[in-house]
Amino acid sequence: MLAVERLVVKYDELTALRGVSLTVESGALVAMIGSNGAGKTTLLNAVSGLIPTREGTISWEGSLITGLTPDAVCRLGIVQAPEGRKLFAKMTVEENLQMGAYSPGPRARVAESMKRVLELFPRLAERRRQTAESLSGGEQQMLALGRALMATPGLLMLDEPSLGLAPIMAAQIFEIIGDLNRAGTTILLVSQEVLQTLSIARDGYLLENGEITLAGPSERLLADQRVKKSYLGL
Amino acid sequence: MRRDFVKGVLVFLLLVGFSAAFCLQSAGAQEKKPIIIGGSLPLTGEFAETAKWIKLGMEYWGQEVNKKGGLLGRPVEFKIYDDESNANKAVTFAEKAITVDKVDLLFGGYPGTAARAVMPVAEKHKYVYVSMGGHMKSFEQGYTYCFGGPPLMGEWWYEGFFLWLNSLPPEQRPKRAALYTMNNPIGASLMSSLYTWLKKLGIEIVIDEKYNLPLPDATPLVVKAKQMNCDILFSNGFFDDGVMTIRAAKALDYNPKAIVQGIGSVIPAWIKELGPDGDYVFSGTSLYNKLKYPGNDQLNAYVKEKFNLPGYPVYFGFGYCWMQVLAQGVEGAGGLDQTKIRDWLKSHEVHSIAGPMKFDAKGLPAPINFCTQIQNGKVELIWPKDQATAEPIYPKPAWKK
Amino acid sequence: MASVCPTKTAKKVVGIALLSAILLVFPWLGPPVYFISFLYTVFMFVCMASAWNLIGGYAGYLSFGHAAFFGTGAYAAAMLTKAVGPGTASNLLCSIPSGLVAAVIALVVGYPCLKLRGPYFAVITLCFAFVVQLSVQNLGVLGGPDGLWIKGMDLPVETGRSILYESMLLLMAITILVVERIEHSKFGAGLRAIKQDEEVAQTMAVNAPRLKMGAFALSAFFPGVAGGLHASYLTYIHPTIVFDVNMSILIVLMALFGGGASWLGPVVGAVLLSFINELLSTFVKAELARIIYGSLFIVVIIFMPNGIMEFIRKRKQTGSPH
Amino acid sequence: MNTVLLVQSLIGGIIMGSVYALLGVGFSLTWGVMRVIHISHAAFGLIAAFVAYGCLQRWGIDPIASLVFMVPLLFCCACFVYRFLILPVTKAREVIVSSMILTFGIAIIVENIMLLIWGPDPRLITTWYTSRVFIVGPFYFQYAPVAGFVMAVAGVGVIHLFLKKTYTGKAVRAAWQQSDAAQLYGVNLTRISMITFGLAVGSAGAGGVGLALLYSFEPHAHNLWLIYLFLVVIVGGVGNVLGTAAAGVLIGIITGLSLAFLPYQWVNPLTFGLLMAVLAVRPHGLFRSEV
Repeated sequence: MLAVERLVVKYDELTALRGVSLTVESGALVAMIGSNGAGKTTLLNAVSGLIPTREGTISWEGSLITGLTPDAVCRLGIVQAPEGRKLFAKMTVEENLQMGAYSPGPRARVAESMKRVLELFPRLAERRRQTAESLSGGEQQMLALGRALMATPGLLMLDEPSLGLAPIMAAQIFEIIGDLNRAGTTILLVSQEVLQTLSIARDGYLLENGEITLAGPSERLLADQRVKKSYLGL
Repeated sequence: MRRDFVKGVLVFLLLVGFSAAFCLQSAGAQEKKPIIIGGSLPLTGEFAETAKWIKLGMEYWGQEVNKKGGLLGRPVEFKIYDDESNANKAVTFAEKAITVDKVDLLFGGYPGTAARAVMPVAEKHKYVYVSMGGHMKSFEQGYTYCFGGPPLMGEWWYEGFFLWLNSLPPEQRPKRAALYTMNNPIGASLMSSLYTWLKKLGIEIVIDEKYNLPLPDATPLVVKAKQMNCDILFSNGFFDDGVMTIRAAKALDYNPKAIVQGIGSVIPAWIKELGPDGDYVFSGTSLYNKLKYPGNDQLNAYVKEKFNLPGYPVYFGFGYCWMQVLAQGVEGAGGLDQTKIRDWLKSHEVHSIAGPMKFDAKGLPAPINFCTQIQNGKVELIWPKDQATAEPIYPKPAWKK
Repeated sequence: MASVCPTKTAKKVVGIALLSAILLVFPWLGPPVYFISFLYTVFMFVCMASAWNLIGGYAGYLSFGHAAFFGTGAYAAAMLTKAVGPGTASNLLCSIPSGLVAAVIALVVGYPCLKLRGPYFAVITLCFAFVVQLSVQNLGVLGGPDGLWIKGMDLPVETGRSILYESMLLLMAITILVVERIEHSKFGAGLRAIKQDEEVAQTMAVNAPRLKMGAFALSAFFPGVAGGLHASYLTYIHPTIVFDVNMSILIVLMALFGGGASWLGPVVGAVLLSFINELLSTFVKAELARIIYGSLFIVVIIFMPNGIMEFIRKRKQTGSPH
Repeated sequence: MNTVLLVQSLIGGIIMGSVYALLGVGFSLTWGVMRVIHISHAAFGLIAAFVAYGCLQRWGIDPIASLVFMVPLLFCCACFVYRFLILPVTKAREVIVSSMILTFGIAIIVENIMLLIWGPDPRLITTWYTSRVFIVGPFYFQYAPVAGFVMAVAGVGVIHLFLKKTYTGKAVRAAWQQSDAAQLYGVNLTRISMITFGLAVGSAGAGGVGLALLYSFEPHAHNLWLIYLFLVVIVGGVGNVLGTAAAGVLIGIITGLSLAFLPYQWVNPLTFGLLMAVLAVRPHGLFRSEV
């Protein structure tokens, strides 16, 4: 279980998160919605240890992980598939997947995971020897997901997995995410695609201006007037 | 910003003040104190290897003089700056020695380009400057305080070799010459004597090439010389390119009758590093450790004991000899008046480990024409005949494989 | 910065006036010639580091070939004086067209070279300096491997050195003034924009190629003039002396050592490094002096990664928060 | 046309270029992966050359064999240098600039320590195979340079395979292409940088010994090596291992050709001029960076 309490993050003098608290229960699929610049990516990066925090705590399975380096966080099983995919562009699909399993734990099971991921994404299997930069947008997103799965995550944090994808492609990705969760992976999903996100998630948080302004089951978020107005355009 | 500026100014003034204080301190030299001999040598950087020997030679001279009661009854002391192999610095340090340290005497620097740059400074400040000079051109600038005692004169470098070659019956002389010369003042100054002598001896110049340092690869040079059947190879370079040429010649089994190497073969590293491959190479010199002039044996004994070398390296001798010449000028003039020293040197014969020298208006002695050949890992003098320590080995034996 | 406190301005003016006065009269107070010569070389390096900063510090184009412009200036001056007829005045005046020659050459090579970015630019300028040095060494017209002797300035040592000192001081003052003006002008802002992000600068209506060319030519002009003066100072020039790679590198180090962000950085860097190096050579054994000199760079960079002036500024900001 | 001369020149040039490439590969990696322009790279190579010389003189250990302990030694040395000198600097705003000044300082120190230990005299490595040749048709191949060439090929090959085949090598590439993502998947940047730097300096040792088989050397020789290093790396594309190798061969070919056809005094200006032209036409080197 991931628990974030009153987390504050600042870039120089700019405050990005002002005391954010949230929990992701084991086995859950939690959605985090909000507009551009609300601090969603900052939150994930803070959890991953990429950026330093000012105040508050982050704990995982009961132990404090605030201040750990990204590689240490990754070794605990908290895996982020970052925004913009951030693939290793000049490495092949296969190498990208291998890099996903870089930590000692997953590395021991690399062959097994590889088989599983390639079954999940047959397109990647076809393009194993191509460089990541030569893939199409959808394929790249699959690769990003696949790479994250290679790390056999205890918690998978997905940052805008459908960004820049055609609607059909996006729908497919969301479907896969739902399947993954049903298969047992705990997921924290960050997205601006509010409707699709909330439709597969059980719980959700609304992040606005660095603060959680709404939290609860997905249905309640979907029913909320503010969400309807600002994020669903209804 | 503003405070930065003020601080900058303060720091600057502070530094000026500091150095002024140092200057006053060092300028307070008085009588009965040692005679200070100052200047700069490239103790670090590209030319450090040669400067090291010059410095040791000078210091040995100082040691000797002090043992005998000093110069004019005063001990001598060196103040040597490191110019980092940078001629610009050599110039400022010469001025520093003259005007701040107010040295009594200036010593000669190295290499030729630095000497060329320092000579006008010495001249302007009216300080006697005994050094290797910067070849003939530097002595043709009308300087009156500069002496080559002995000079390192590219124009004379091969004189001895050619005189010896001239003594051979014409049919034994080589017929076709390959000239490979580094493109710098030393290389350039070698050329005129090469052209005149080769023409005089009827040797055809088949290849005449200059290269800029560093030489990337010597193989093509040797291939060309071999293909053109050149039976004498002039490798007019420093150590680095010199050893490359020799090694390529051995590898390609190129056996000219004679290999003449410019400057590289006169340093001890040639024999030490190249071993038997360095044998039979001819070179010129203006100083040699087995010359039959007084002082050489003593120097050799010192070097043997101290550095375990068979004879003193030529630059060790240079450092020693320049000081010897300068000291005779001082003693002859009976004081440290630079102009008197100059006039004495111009009008009297000096005796040094390089033999007797009488300087002309340019500050040069009569042309020196020693020729050396390396035989069995030793530098032997083969010309002039009366000084020779060994018979030349000619033609060069084939490479030992 | 906008509201200038009057007392501070006054202080600044007095400071500059005082410093200039001291520097101006210094050689005529009869100090040992060496001090005149040494300060002359300090001025020379201040001038070159400041000029270099135009392209290297503001625009972020690290040129490692500025000795090429210095050497070009020296050779141009040598040839010009030979043509015009040597003499004190003509020797000094010839340094100005020599600077122009250097600037023109900078324009010619700058056109292709300035299209390169970052380290690529550094390397191409380094190559350029080599090509020039080696070519001059190969060209008989320019004295070839023998170098050139420069006649003229038949003055007593002190007078000759003092005149060169004053000329170099003047050149340094002009250089600093020009660089300072540029720093606070649109030109300077444009150059800094280029350093930040050239693409963004382009979209903000900054004519990057033209600005860069201008800065490069100017940054070559002053070293060219300095080289012209230096030819008269040395009276013997040789490609290995005036096109020395180490000089190119030293200029860069001086500017960055002081901090390339403002005009003061290179000045402070050049002055400090010159003095430190001189003191080290005087008081410490050769190799050890070099080792200390090397350590100096390490210490400065670890503790003041963006140069001395930046460090002082930061300290001041945190020290006095108002 | 004089074929023998041409081929012989090309052989020499290519050997020279490839050994410079071996020295350059590590330089290229530190630059590409860590954004550190390591000015003292060649100086470390020179240390290896001096140590190899010493081992040969004292114990008769072949210079190439001495790499067995020299490379690990340099690796450890480099790790220290990285941890205590380079790492603090990587936090600077302009890493390239500050690393350059820093390592320039290191180069001065290393050079003068060598001067203190070994003195300024030039050294020349002489082994049993020096000046030995094998002859193929009209062409001569000298053992020592060929050994340098083989070493260069092997060295570049090993580094290439390391980067392509091992997990650590892939991490090096990943960290360079996408340092954030690499960290997110468990790559410890500091550790990877240290390994890269150590490896680079270790390979510099091999390169230094390779050059010592070709040329004589003295404590200041690294300055000259550094210039060629820059050329090889820039032309080859920063961070591109095989590109560096290709650039080395290319520079060798240019040198060889000009030695065969031009007056020698124009060989160096032409080499540098041609490289300028290459850069002007292809601003990022002939080969794109691709690790």
